[in-house]
Amino acid sequence: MTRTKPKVAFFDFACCEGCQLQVANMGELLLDVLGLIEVVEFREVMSEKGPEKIDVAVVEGSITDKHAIERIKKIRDRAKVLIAYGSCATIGGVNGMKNNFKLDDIRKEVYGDRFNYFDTVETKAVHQVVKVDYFVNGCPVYIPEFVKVLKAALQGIPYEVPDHAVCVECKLNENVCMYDRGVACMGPVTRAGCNSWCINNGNICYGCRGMVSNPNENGAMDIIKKYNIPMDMVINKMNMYNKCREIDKREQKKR
Amino acid sequence: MKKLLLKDSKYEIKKSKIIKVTTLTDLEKFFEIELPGGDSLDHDPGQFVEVSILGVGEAPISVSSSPTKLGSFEMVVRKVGRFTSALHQLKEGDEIGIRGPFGKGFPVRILEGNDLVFVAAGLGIVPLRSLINFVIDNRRDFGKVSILLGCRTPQNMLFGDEVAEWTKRLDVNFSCTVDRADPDWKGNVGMITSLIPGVTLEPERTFAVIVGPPVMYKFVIAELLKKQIPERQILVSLERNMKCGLGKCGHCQINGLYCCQDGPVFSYDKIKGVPEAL
Amino acid sequence: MLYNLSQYVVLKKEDFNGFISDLVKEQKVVAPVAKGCGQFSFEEVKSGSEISIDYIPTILPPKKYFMPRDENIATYDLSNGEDMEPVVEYEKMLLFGVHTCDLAGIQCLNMVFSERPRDLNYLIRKNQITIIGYECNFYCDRFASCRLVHNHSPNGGYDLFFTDVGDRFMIHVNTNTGEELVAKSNLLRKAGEKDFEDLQRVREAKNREFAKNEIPIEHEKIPELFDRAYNSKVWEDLDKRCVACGNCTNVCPSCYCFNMIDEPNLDLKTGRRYRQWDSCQNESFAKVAGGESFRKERGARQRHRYYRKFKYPIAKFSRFFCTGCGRCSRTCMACINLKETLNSLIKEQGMENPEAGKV
Amino acid sequence: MSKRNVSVNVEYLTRVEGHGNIVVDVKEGKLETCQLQIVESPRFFEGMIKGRSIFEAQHITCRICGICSCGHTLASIQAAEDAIGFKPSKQTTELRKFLLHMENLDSHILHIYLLVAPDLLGVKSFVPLIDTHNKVVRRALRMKKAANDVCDILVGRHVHPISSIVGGFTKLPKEKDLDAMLQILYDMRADMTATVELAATLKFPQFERDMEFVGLVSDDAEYPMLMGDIGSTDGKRINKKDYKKATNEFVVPHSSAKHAKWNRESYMVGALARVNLNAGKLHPKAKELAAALGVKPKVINPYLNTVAQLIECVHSLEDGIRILEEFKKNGVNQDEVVLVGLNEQDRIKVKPGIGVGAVEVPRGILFHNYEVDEKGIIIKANCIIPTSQNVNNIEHDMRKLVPEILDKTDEEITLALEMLVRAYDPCISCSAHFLDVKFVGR
Ligand SMILES: Cc1cc2nc3c(=O)[nH]c(=O)nc-3n(C[C@H](O)[C@H](O)[C@H](O)COP(=O)(O)OP(=O)(O)OC[C@H]3O[C@@H](n4cnc5c(N)ncnc54)[C@H](O)[C@@H]3O)c2cc1C
Ligand code: SF4
Ligand code: SF4
Ligand code: SF4
Repeated sequence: MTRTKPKVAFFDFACCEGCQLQVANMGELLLDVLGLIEVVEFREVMSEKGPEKIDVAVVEGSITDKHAIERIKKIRDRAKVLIAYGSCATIGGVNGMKNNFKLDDIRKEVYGDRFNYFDTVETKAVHQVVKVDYFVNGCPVYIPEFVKVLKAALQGIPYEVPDHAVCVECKLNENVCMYDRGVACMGPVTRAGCNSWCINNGNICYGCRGMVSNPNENGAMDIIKKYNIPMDMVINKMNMYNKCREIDKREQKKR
Repeated sequence: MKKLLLKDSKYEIKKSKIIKVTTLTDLEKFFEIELPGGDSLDHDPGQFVEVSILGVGEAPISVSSSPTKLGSFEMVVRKVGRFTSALHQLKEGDEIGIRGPFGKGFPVRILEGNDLVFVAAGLGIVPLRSLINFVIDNRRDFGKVSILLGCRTPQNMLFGDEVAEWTKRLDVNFSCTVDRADPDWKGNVGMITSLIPGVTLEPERTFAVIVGPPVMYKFVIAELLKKQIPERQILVSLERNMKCGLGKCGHCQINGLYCCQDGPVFSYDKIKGVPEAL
Repeated sequence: MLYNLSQYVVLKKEDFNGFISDLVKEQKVVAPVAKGCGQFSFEEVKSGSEISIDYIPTILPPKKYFMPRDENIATYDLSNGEDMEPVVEYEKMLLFGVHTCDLAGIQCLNMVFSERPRDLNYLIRKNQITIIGYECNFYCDRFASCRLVHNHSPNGGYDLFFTDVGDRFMIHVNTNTGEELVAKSNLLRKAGEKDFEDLQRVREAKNREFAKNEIPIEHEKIPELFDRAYNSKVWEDLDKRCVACGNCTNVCPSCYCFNMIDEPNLDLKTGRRYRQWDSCQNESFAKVAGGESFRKERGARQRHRYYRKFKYPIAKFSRFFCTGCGRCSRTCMACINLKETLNSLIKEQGMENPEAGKV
Repeated sequence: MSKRNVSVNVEYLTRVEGHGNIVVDVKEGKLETCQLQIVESPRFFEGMIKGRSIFEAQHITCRICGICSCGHTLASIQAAEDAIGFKPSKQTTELRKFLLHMENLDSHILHIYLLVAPDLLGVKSFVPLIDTHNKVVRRALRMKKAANDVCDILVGRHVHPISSIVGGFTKLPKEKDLDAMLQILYDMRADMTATVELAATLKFPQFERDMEFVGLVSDDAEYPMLMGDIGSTDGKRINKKDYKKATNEFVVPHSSAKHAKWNRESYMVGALARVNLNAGKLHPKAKELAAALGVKPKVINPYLNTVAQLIECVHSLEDGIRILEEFKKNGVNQDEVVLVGLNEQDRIKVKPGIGVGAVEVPRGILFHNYEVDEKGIIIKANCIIPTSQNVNNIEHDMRKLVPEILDKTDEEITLALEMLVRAYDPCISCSAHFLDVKFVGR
């Protein structure tokens, strides 16, 4: 079966571009990937501009201003399949922290009395603006998972982000649990799929992959209380990546 | 780490061919499958197979054709996720892998000589069809046969042609109901349970066979019990998440029972005290 | 107790490192290693000094060697259609220092996978693993409950079995494989009467120690307890507390549920089919197409876990599948404690017997 | 000089990190506008980390930029430790230096091979090179991966490193890790030699402008990357605490990044600045290469920044190997592992204070500056990114360059300008993140 290679384009919105860099970090594996697809647009490493219609759009970054809203809508129209790529795109990521503040306050904080000059809107994840077909979570993305999603997209079948806790992978890696060291970890409420990357390296999980669909928030709070960890600190941590979840909740309520 | 090719693995698949694909509704497609060398599947009605698309995965799918059909078997698949979407992309001539048949099917030998009431709702007709056609092909071995069919709308009805045949037969009592009717619909409207009071039957020699979505079992069984059918003569086929088909992976467990080994067909008396079953 | 003199040999403690070094020369040896914070794991060792012989149950039980977390069961190549080759991957190794609870765990898995239809992948791999057991003379910690399920003393399942009797180990030789290991070593000597007396003394002390188990119910009454407790309030309490992280099942030596997954290589033509540990605590475990989940509530999932330890396997295998290792309680962040759960159920059902388990 | 009109308008400059436009307007031979516009939409990091614990600063601010996230991490940690008065151990400092080397290597390789080389080989991106120069592309990816793999072993990953935090490292390399990292780096030497050979054949545009270079300087014999004072080729030297005296940021209306100047109208930071300031302290092998390539400070052709990067690649590789070999000899003290979440543990004492971090990252000197209260909560933050310092200099370069090349076609002029900007390896996404701006002339 010979097929024409699907046309893939990369786009970036407000983000650190680290997830795109992860692609370059694949090393020679990248060439295998490039054997499967035709990259038609990738501003960070390419000068070429892609055609009007593309098969797959890989979108990085969150939507933070009006211009971005227009741009993402155009990209959606151009693309058969849209992959939200990296925490900023899938759950709002660190950009969501902006939503912790009143918009005008934070603009004033940064721009002083000229705050009206810079346009900014509530930070949103991509799926909160346009339809998303595949999610690759993580800050930055975990390459093995990206490859998995890419393969699923090329096979034309759905990919489901694991809906169980990071703890599952963490246990399988036989890490000493952070709670046993008296430190709060977001693992119990965060979606697995990163192979408990941070805990393997001695850090806690910060929740960059977003929350499991049905987290037992009360149970989690109980745990935290038991370990004598100040609540505001934990809420602070939860809000580091997951602030935009409130938008999903709000939308659900509307429906 | 050493690697050994494993003869006799229970995970071995039979490389089979799709010889016919028909689109039934928006979501359901019909597939006719030929095993290597035209072997017959040798299944009991109500059993299922594990269907493989390498690179995508496996799913348990009921055999929809009667064992009396030789040379190939049939199945109907609803598109709900990863595997089923991939299967829907396949065409006639494409290959798939088959493992099985698995599970306990309907106890055909026990049913012989008795009256039968079939109750099928929605996709339930798919596995039940294997038994209905078996019974029709061996009609004289059975007593009275009634078929009660329920579907959401007339358009949702699967196997319309075959159903039309059944309605014409004199040796089968057939009734049908839809949840929502369109102007052309002449039949019943309402829940499938509403058909049961109208069936005349001799409870002690009647076996009732029910297949449908999980929510309907309780209600249908209650109606049948009202008709005095003994618990062990009420048969159901249950669907659970299933990965291996070999009674190991744990997904299909219903309390202490394994749907893939102990079922999917159970008699009501066996599962009555099993809280997770219905 | 009946001891067969000829089945025992003795290793002096000062020769322990030498004994391990000899083993390492022959094959891969895995043994308990300290991970810090009072936790341990089975890892490959190169010398006896790496081993933490006094350890409490490791984070993951030895099942990780018997049914690896990711286990290839077939490779495929689509160049000529749906062609796959079932495979089994195995490694010869020696497992050193397995406590009796974990020996019981391995026995549970053996039963499950040799029940028909038999699982050849497991059975082939299992036969490549030599097991040296190690006796606990003290209760590991407050989480352990091996006494309750009668797994505190050895019940087979090993090739050699070590008991610390002071300045030396008494070693029970249980199989031909064990015999061969003994024959190869020149550090072992035949056991004498004095050694037996010491073993006896250690065992008696242990029995007294282990009788302090605080779960007030007779071993035989446990199935009845679970017959009665299906609709207990205790499960509602667990529902509120459990966060469904899946830790309890992943660390359990007798949990063996898995998923089957296909992974294509980047050419999308070749790839593998493998099975991977799954957990009945995970949200999607019992979900079927259409979104219905047959164990939607976390409490129901916890109940399922308990019933899979204390009730369902009794009917099938006449054996508790809880080995009493205490791992699930040790690891649970919500502090769901198996012994506490049992205690609450016992109390609720009025089945307390303070005399139970006393010697 | 021709009296022609030229209008260059490059919207969304490609092969740089982030969004920037080049706008040049020449009317009848006279340069009217010459701007590098930074149009990246601001992400308000400075506002976002206010009110957060100083121990979280690094985790968040390294997400300003994925390309030099190790650099941001280290600058942030340095500023944080400075603010709360914590002194890192010698082992920690050495490992941080090593990490910086790896990032330098990684970033320079990416820039040289994937971003600059296409220009010099006359193609639009590295993708066509896969067919025409397959070996070269493979080598580039391999080298990049190698630097990455080392970061993976050391700190979990290169993009947003995991185990490097305030106080030290949450995990330390074991014997086998040291061996693995060393092996990777030894193996990289062959590729590095090939890279050097390739680079010797590349031709860079001729263009010179006498300018000021700024970077870290120190009195010891080490090529300063992690520690030192702020120095200039114009002879000035100040303590990092006074960084604002060096950067003198001002705002121009056309750019969301601030501009900087010190002793002249503008200055340059980055590999070329470092080589110009500290060439004598390079690793002998890097010195050798510099001599072979005829690089003699002070080099005033900004296009040669790429060459300086190459020299630094050799330096970072060799000095990195040296650091690891020392660890191999003396061992790593595993007791120095720090537990994350120190704030929750109160294991490191905090006190109110102001701290500055000044670290040489691939694109030049990076400043982080925090003020914390007695609970270690951030009350003020400021970052000055290398690219914001360079933007002004780039514009001055363009102003000199455009008149010199007016006889060329529009495409050639555009390309020359794009290449100029790219030579600086600008990281535009970072430069627009910190703006506490007073707008002049708007
Ligand atoms: C005995 C038996 C007979 C069946 N017969 C038929 C049939 O004749 N026709 C038909 O269309 N379907 C049948 N099914 C259901 C079919 O197996 C599932 O729809 C299919 O496995 C879903 O796979 P997927 O990859 O497309 O969906 P996924 O992408 O895996 O998931 C979609 C949804 O289905 C659930 N699911 C996943 N695996 C299974 C599974 N093995 N069983 C049930 N739900 C699952 C998931 O939890 C999820 O909610 C049968 C199931 C069983 C157990
Ligand atoms: S360290 Fe975090 S992810 Fe790992 S088990 Fe503990 S809570 Fe879960
Ligand atoms: S461990 Fe947590 S923070 Fe780290 S990559 Fe995984 S989900 Fe993200
Ligand atoms: S249920 Fe808990 S105590 Fe029992 S065997 Fe499993 S992990 Fe051990």
